[in-house]
Amino acid sequence: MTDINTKIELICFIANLLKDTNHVAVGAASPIPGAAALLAKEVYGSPRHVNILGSVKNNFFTNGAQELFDCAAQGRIDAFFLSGGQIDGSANINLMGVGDYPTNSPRWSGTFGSAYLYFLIPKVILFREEHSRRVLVDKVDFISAPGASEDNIYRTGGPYGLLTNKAFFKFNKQTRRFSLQSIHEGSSLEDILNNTGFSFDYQPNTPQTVLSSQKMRQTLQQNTRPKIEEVYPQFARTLFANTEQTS
Amino acid sequence: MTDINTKIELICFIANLLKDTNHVAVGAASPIPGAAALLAKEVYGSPRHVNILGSVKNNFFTNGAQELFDCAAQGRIDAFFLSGGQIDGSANINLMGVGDYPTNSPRWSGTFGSAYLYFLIPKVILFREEHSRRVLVDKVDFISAPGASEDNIYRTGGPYGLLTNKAFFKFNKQTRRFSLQSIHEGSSLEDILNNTGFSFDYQPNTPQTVLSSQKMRQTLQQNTRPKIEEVYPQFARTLFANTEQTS
Amino acid sequence: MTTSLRELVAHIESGMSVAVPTDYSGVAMSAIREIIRQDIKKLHLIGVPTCGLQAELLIGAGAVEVFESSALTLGEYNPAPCFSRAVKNSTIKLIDATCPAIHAALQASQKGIPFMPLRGIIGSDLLNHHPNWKTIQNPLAEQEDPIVIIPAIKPDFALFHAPLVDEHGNVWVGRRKELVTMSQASRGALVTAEKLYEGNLLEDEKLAAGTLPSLYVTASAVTPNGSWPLSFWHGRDEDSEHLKLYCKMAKTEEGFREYLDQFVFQEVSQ
Amino acid sequence: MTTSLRELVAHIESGMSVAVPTDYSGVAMSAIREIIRQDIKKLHLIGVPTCGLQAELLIGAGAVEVFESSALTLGEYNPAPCFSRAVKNSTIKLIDATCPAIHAALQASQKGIPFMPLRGIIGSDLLNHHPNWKTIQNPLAEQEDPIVIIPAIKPDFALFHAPLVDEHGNVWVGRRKELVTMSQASRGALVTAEKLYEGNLLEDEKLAAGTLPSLYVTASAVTPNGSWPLSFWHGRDEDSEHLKLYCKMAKTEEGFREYLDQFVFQEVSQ
Repeated sequence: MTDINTKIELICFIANLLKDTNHVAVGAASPIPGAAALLAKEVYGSPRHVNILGSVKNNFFTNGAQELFDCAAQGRIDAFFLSGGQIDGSANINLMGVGDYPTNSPRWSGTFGSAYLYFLIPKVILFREEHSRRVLVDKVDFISAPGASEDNIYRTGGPYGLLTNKAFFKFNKQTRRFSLQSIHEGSSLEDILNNTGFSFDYQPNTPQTVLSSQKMRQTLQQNTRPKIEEVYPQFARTLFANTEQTS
Repeated sequence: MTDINTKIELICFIANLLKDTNHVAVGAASPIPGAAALLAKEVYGSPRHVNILGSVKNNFFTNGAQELFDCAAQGRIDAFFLSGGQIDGSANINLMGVGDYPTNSPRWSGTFGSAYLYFLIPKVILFREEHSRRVLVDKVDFISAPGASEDNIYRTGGPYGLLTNKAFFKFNKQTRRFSLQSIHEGSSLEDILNNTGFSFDYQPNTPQTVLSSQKMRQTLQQNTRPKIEEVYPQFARTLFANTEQTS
Repeated sequence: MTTSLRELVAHIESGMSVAVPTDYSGVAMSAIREIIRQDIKKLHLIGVPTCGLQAELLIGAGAVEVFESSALTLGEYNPAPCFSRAVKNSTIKLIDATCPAIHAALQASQKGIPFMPLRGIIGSDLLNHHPNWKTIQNPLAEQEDPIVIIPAIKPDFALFHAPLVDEHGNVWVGRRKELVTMSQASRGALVTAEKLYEGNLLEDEKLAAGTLPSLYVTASAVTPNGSWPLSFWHGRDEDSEHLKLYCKMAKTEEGFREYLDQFVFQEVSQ
Repeated sequence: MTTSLRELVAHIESGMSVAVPTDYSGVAMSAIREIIRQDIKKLHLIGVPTCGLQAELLIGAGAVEVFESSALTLGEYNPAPCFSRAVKNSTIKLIDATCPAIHAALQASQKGIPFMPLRGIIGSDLLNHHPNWKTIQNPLAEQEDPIVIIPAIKPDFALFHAPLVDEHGNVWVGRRKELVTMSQASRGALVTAEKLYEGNLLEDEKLAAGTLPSLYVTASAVTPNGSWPLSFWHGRDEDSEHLKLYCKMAKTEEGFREYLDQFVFQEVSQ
């Protein structure tokens, strides 16, 4: 699969994860999740509300930067996306850096809102294209936000699953482990096992990820495209560079 | 003195109390303090900021009804006015009603913001025109807001003094008592003692309240009048009904 | 997307808690009368931070079980006759607060936190009677430093009158940010609006700065003159003659019944 | 009432704490370069809730003693070279937070309360390293319910770039309410603005809804293109070529010095 086709498949896959939501918020530099939310709205009519943070036009918050966090705490955001420089098998994420805090090297940007939103948004989808032992580690060097919490901790949200360019895992809150759901075209169970630094549950006969329908790709091309172009002009240019290839 | 002249003297008197302030906030139904704040701004250039609550035009708050309270807590309001259905000798005020709570009869409106603002605004001027044993009581039936607090209580504000249509008292934080400062024209020490339900400190030779200067009354008539008319049209009509009388 | 006043009010069920703003913020008086016509009862009414004629009418009509606010005032038309009777006869439960505590309780709900600390209050008799407030030691202070904590209030609905609503359900509230707080603190907002705005309020950055997004709005109805007989900050003056008439009629229980007949029950539901 | 950029920045003294907004809110880059020219040092810089090039430049110039924020990101131009060096060599003190905690700390200051409770955070390693946060038992809960309390942050100044200022010192910030929070939480606000608004921003109710009143504004300077080379939400796009150049030059300490010489010290103070 071409890189572009992989991105289109990821967009369609995520869109299908969002069809039971009312309000999806998307971080500023997240074109694939953003495109997916816009596509789901187009195809399913839900989410009804898509909020692209950092954007002026596609962000309906009016109460300042704090509104995202208030809104999440009110239970009014159903899905969100987080990533990590490191993600471990307990769904802990590390956005801080490698090595011992505070002298990490490399030091990444920092924790952003993850230490809060991960607790309060019901369907947090961990999304990281790179699927390697460098990223998917046994234990993160710094827990920016924990994947699970003790029963006495107020927590209404958490990880739903982990999507990479090789596979999709669901997270099991009880066992606190990922379980492999499907393997994308071009990868294999062996490839996944070789490139994942944490242990996870899987069936030997894990199915291949179902490819997107032609109808969905068409909708993306024809209906969602202008909206994506509005929010992510550069990304749209790459994505729709060769429209023949994708339909 | 006519009723109108008394009101004008009260306005000028209060204006003189405000000349060391930067920001004066005034409650909605308080035409005399409001006029005084506008006059002080006119005559002394301070307060620089006058905020008439409940007004659209003369209220510069833009962050909703909560901004008054935030602003007070930030230490950005220097003077405010409170009143009371009952006020006692310890400067406790009662805005709740007569008799035992909750079945007061009469029941007054309620405590409003007094239980908070009284603690946080440095110069709170108690203002009540009626000077009688009905209002100025030995002990209020309900403490809406206390006049003084123990040392371990966070308190950056409190009562500065009490102004009625008979006299002006200052409040002494140490002794927690009022002391009579001056007696308005038309009243006397005997009259004050007869009509005050709480005990207070006084000198046998308490001076008469100094009448306003003609210059101040002129400024009120000529410069402040249009601003007062804007905020308190009905009050202005009464106050400036017979302009000859007042100058 | 906008609905009728009747359908708007039908979202409110007996026993619910409803937050309403003070007179200068925009009071949905038409909706208040519709509540009485729909015979909705046992309301927990929260006046943010104080309340006026709307509480007086609802209390008089027997629709209020709990009244939580910092004051009930008719301004220059005080005292409020039905409120006075209800207090004297203990026919409503009172939760008396102070303005910033009402705001703090709603802001706590808006932020999804269990409580908000607040200065002041200590030494006020309010603290002895309030069922929910609690004094704690400031956990950050080394010296003794008592502070009151105000538990969150999460109303079922916020109900108010605004200048503009658009067909997407966005509502322009301008500087009246307490309406945003009330709405975000509640499960949803019910809004009557003076006018329908053609277009999308969020697409004009000037208007967007004073707009409550539709995400928080359960229903809205275009209701011109919806604050009558009260004034509206973005338009009309109060109907002083009517307010005087009200005070006269409501002096007695019978007179108040007559007022309801004439001005509430005979009004046609929209 | 407006002043020069030079005088505006002169309010800031070495050792002060300064709150600055994140890139999409309006960053006063001109003022940041002026801070470097005025050789102001030992700043406690608070990124609300995250920070970008402005922190990177100040850190590189050695102006920052403490950096308190939830992230330092140059977006697609990451990693930030000076920040990376400073972290590796421990030449700045870090107070790493999470976005809503920065907001909560400022809102606590805005409300004059010692702290604000906040959900989440427990189990994050942030909590083990933050010097001020504290976990307490929720005083209202009967069961075990730990909650983090965030102490107020009261900066000396808030510093940002806004679309409009008027001659009275009122500033239009539109939907960017975090700028209002930052300003009210601080001792005062220092504001550069794209344009002077003729008239009074508070006299137009539409504009008033997005206006920070002059009461909170210590000084303001009209500084067109004041966010350069960053984009500005109410106007310009970023100067991508310049940002690429920055990243290239700042890769080495020497290159960064050259960048400062060329683009900061040779710029004429207004």
